[in-house]
Amino acid sequence: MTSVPADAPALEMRGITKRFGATSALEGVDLVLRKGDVHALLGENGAGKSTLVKILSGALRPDRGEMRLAGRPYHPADPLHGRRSGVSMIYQELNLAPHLTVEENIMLGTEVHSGGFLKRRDVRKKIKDTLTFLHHPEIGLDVPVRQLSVGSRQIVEISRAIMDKARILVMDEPTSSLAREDTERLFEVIRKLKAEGVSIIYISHFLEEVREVADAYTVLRDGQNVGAGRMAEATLDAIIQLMVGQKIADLFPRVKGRAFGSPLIRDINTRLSTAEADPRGEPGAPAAVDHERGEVALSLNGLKGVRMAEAVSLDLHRGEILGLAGLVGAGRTETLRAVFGLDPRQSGWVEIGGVKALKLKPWQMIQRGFGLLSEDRQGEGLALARSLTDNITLSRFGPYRRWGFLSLKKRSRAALQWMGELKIKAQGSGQAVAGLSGGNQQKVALARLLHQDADVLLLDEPTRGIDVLSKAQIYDWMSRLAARGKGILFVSSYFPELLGVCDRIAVFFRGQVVDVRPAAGWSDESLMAAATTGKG
Amino acid sequence: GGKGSAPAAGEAKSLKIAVIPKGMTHEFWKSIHAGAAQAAKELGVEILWKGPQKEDDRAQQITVVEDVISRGVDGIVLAPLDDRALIRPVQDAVRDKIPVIIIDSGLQGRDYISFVATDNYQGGVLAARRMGELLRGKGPIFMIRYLEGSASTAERERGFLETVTKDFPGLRLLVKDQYTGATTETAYQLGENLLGRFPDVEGVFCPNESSTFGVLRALQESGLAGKVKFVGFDSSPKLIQALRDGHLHGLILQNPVKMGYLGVTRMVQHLRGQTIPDRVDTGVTLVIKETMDTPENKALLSPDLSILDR
Amino acid sequence: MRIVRQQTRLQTLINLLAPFLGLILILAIFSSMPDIQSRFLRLANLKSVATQSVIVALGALGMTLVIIGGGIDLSAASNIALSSVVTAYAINAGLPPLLAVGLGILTGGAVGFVNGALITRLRLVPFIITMGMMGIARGVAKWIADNQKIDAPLTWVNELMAKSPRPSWLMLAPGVWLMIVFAVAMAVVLRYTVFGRHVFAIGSNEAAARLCGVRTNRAKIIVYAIAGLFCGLSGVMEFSRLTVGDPTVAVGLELDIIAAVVIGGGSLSGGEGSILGSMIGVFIMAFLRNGCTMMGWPNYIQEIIIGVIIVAAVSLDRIRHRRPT
Amino acid sequence: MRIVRQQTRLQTLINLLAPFLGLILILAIFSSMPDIQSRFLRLANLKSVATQSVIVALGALGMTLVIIGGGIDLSAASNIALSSVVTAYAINAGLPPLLAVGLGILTGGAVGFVNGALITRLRLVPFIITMGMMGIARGVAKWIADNQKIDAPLTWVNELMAKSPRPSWLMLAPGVWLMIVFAVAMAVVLRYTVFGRHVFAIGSNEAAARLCGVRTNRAKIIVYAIAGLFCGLSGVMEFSRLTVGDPTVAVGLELDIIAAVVIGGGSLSGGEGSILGSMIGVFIMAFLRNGCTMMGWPNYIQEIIIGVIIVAAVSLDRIRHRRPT
Ligand SMILES: Nc1ncnc2c1ncn2[C@@H]1O[C@H](COP(=O)(O)OP(=O)(O)OP(=O)(O)O)[C@@H](O)[C@H]1O
Ligand SMILES: Nc1ncnc2c1ncn2[C@@H]1O[C@H](COP(=O)(O)OP(=O)(O)OP(=O)(O)O)[C@@H](O)[C@H]1O
Ligand SMILES: [Mg+2]
Ligand SMILES: [Mg+2]
Repeated sequence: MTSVPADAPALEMRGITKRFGATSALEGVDLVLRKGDVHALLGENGAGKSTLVKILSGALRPDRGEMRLAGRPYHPADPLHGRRSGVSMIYQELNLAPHLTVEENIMLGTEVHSGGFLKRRDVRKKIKDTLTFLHHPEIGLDVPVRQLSVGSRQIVEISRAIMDKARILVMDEPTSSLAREDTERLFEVIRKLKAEGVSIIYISHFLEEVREVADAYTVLRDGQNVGAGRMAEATLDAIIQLMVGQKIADLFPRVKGRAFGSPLIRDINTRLSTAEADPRGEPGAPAAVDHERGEVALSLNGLKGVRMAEAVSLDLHRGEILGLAGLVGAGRTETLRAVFGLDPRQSGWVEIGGVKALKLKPWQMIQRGFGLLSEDRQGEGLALARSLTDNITLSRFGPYRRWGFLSLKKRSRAALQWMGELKIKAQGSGQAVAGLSGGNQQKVALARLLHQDADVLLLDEPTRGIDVLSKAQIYDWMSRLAARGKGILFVSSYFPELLGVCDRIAVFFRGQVVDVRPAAGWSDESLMAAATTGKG
Repeated sequence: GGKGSAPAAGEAKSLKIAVIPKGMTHEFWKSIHAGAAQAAKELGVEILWKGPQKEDDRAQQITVVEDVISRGVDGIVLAPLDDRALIRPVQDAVRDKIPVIIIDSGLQGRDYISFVATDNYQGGVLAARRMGELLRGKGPIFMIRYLEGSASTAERERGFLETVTKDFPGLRLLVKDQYTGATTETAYQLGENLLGRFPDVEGVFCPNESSTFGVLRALQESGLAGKVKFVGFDSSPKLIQALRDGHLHGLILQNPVKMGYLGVTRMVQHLRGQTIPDRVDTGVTLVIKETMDTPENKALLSPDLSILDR
Repeated sequence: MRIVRQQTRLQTLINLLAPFLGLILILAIFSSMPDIQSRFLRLANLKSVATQSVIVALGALGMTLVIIGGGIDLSAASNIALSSVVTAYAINAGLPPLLAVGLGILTGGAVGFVNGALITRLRLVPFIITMGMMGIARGVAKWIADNQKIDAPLTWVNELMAKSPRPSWLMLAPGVWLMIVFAVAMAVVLRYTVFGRHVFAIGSNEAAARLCGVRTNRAKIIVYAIAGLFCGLSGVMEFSRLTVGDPTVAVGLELDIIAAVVIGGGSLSGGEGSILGSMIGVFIMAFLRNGCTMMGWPNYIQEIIIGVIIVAAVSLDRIRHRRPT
Repeated sequence: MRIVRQQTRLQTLINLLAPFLGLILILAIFSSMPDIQSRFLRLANLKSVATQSVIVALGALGMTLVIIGGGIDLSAASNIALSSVVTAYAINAGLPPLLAVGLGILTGGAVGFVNGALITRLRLVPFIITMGMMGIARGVAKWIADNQKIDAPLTWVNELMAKSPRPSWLMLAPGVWLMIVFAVAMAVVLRYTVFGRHVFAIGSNEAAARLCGVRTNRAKIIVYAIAGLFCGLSGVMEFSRLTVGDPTVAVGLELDIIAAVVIGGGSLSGGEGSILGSMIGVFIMAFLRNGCTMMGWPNYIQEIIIGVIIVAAVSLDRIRHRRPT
């Protein structure tokens, strides 16, 4: 046995290479994680971050490369091996068994037992403590996970990971569905674990979060290392440049007659922006647009769907982006679903262009020019086994149909166009969506909605898992659509983006709209206050 | 209802007799049903006609016997799917004082009071003789089998095979181990595939109605009907037509109506305290084109089932 | 909140009773038929239905496990036939009955193990593997039996399914007792052991289970092997009942077994199901058949009724589980 | 992320040929057997295999659609039997043959429609509904036929499946031509129509399809109705072939049909499958049966071989599709 140096890093990955068929996801990637560090793993969508950490956890096997845990060679055969070696992971795609309860999911794979028989009593108390610690005591231990919202599920995953007593904890976009408050709770946990000597790999597209919590970083681009270092010595600006290979102008679109909402946003934007913003050329720096508020496109009148806690009234105008802010479980998703006819309505009604619309099904809503982007892209956003073309064109076939038959060529050409537009990384328009990275899948879902060319867009966390540059681009798209007179309902748990792109913002608290104001009337702090206390 | 489990009960109330066939969807069982119904009508008793839910399933037939015992009847007339498997349910019946008469196929042991059946082996012998006569004792032939584990057809097959090897060594058996399976369609396919391989076959024997009919269709379709000497078993309108057309050169017929009739009659006689013979042979008959229009054979070929319509 | 609580309690009560609803309904219907009234619920009839159910029930115990784990086993019925033939063959060959029984059960287990191994190694859907195995096992059974049934001498094995068991204090056939014991054992395994929970997790989301460190492949192989062992035992019972080894027995029985599990609340997409439910499913089907036969209804009526009942029972279960609309 | 173009091209070639691989293999094996060499690939034998395949093939056309849409239809075989009985009954009752054929096909369609309606209305898994319907349709067929074969007078309907068709320039039985025409039509529907794309989407992720404006319920009802119509047509062909309406025909055939679709690359979890593949699957099974019979191998060997082939064919397909890990 070789002697292990005492100061060996917690984890060393060297020359990791991984191919998926014709796609080369990782090409000789290195990563060194010091003991007790929070190490940020950064990169664009499809850069290979998830693939790298899946190799670390044992979910995937590398084609080539070396790994050492605390100086000892480490070649996990399967996730169980990884977990036993002290590597615990929160996967990007939610990783829960829907029929099992919260308790069963949290203990899955690490059940306490004697002679194969379960011992549950002590465990339940610990889980309850953890959930309380994360400020989510309302999540019941005996509720089947399929009854939880996406946000709550993420909390369950986090609980599972932190109860694992791992030496290395990997978090692949743990906060993509969380609101600010929950994120902060998570950071508290991270700091505590760090103090206990746990090393953490943290993947996120929220760069200011990363700055706040990380000690070191590694940046990947196209499956290769492009930079690494200590966070304290780096600027966000430089990191972004490493990630995307170019500079970024404005994160948020410029709308005429509107100053950026809050000091925080202004701060981020100035930090993100470079001195010389080219007004054209670069995708991040479009010309300023003008949002002209038109007549009411959609109005909810005491609408209450079966899953909603309270009735909701709201108006959305043409040419505006109306943000819906709130905490996890505030009821925004349910509101969108009820509007779109995915959930049956219990009371109240919806007016579309001033006309009362009762009991509309999703296909009828689409006929009336509505489109919905689901927060649950794998569950109901995408047909994962089908090609990009199929997914992108699924809600509008009109242009490719003649005498009842489709022109496959035209259709895939349109898909390719959208792939270019949103910079979707894929082998081609015929590739199955399942093989794309998380962020690229989200972009496909978005491309589907944009291709549909709806008049009223209902967007539920549209930028979930999308990298900084693409986010800027998506904000820009939204802004331009609004400028063309479309109405957009924009649900997000990430307040800066609400403040950055919305014309008005409504705050949800326990299923109710507590306040609606123009974006300029809100600040990060006041949004948070309204969302957590229900008082505007 | 359900009071009459005592045997040899008085004449006052109507007797209830269960008749349990092997299956319910062949013409053959229909004829047995008709015979049983005829006897029931004449003797003023009631019959309960019930076969296994899946055709030819031993386990299911045991279940039916047990259920009928539970229900309570005065006697059971049973065509056992297996000479061993049905012993115990029959014993159960006897223990419950329900007498049993066996029809169609044999049962080991002596728990039943009488056995009313065709001599299946003899049927195979008749078929082999007819084949030998038709081909003048030499030529390539098929012996097609019906279903794995079906005892009565296996007897016929054995009778045929043994007679051929003993009396007609000139008949060359090209095929003797192929089973048609339970349905006409599978028999049809088997026939086609065999004829594809051995188009110069001169004689074919099939041991029951569904196999005869399936293979007949295959012969007709490949234009060999009439040229190939074909001996089958049992009757149905299409087979009668084929006999008339010269596509079939002999049918071995049993007398299912008689079997059903005698089964019920003997049971009633037993219940009424008469002694009955313990073996009744209902006979097998070879019918050929020339003899098919005699009244007796006509009755065998197309039994009168009209009693079932009422 | 208070209303919610009450609703939940009512729901709990309904949920507790509902599985039995279908069974109770069927018992009620038949025992009110004037023709068979007095005999339907008699001890003798109940005993005979219990004995008749053993074979399907044992198969259903394994199938419940398989279905909860997100799989399906179409080879169950063929496996039963094969095991019964092997048992008969072994007894016929002069092996001590106990050894023959063991051999029969192990044959079933081996078939199940091969199913599991192929499913996990080749990563194929269980439907296909077990459909292939269905043909293979049936073919092998016919081969061993040389296309005939095997007549084996009577031994104590044939007493296992005797409606009137030898030591009369047993009351029920030993096979029925075995069924009860194994049903309880399996219910305990599913509810109180790590393995049981893993089976639920695999059926609910196999990828998640794997990523959480569940040895999914091992668990699945065990699941199919256990199912196979139950088929083996069921085959022994079939032999005991028939007193012969019949390679053509139980054709299509896999659908009865699956139906029982599904009527009992098992979900073919995995993650749901219970032993109690499956047993109720078995008895619903058994009493239906029994009642129809006692009534002397034609088989086609029986076929239609059973078809309707399958649909109805599952719809009922569905409505019961649906969230209030 | 870099893409290696050449590999993709090779992959394409393999993908193009691979579906035929199994079929070619089987043809090669049997035509190299000295015993039947000279006869196996003869036109007469090919014609008879083609005719034998029609019934399964028509069923498989509908089943492909159902399976791509994420469903399954266990009632297919019973439906075929029912339709053939109805056709025979109608002809016997003196209806003009064309009307009788129409009635037969519509019966099949009606059964399919009911399947679809129940599946969408009751929101039950197709496995259960169609399993229930399997019993119901079979029972009704036996009822109509009064447990017997229905003898119908010979008409032109019986020419549909004649191996040597009347106008001899037809070469193949009209039924074979129908099969070819419908196969092409269904392939076009699946690939070039909105409906076809919707079916793929529903099979892949029903929730996503619904959200994208696909009228999933309507599409599913249509899918099952079409599958039913194909079963109806298949039933007419069965009647044409047998010249009688036999309610016990085609028992268990649904598994053959499903096997053909799956051998041809259909995925039981939905979203995958092709008409070409399913047709190849049908012919693989038909040539296997044909070859085994011609070789004179015992049936149990045939059963075992077919079981093995099902597993092997699907494994092959699986390996072909597997991304290297
Ligand atoms: N399928 C479901 N069944 C039962 N309850 C649900 C279901 N989905 C969500 N809920 C509950 O409904 C409430 C509202 O959840 P919703 O998803 O609308 O919140 P949200 O504001 O969109 O927040 P987020 O999506 O960030 O969690 C939550 O308390 C959640 O637990
Ligand atoms: N199962 C798979 N099959 C084929 N290709 C895959 C598969 N998983 C990942 N890839 C490819 O590997 C590359 C890296 O993907 P990965 O998921 O690691 O990206 P990522 O950095 O996590 O991106 P994101 O920020 O969008 O989550 C992508 O190009 C993706 O298409
Ligand atoms: Mg990722
Ligand atoms: Mg939400």
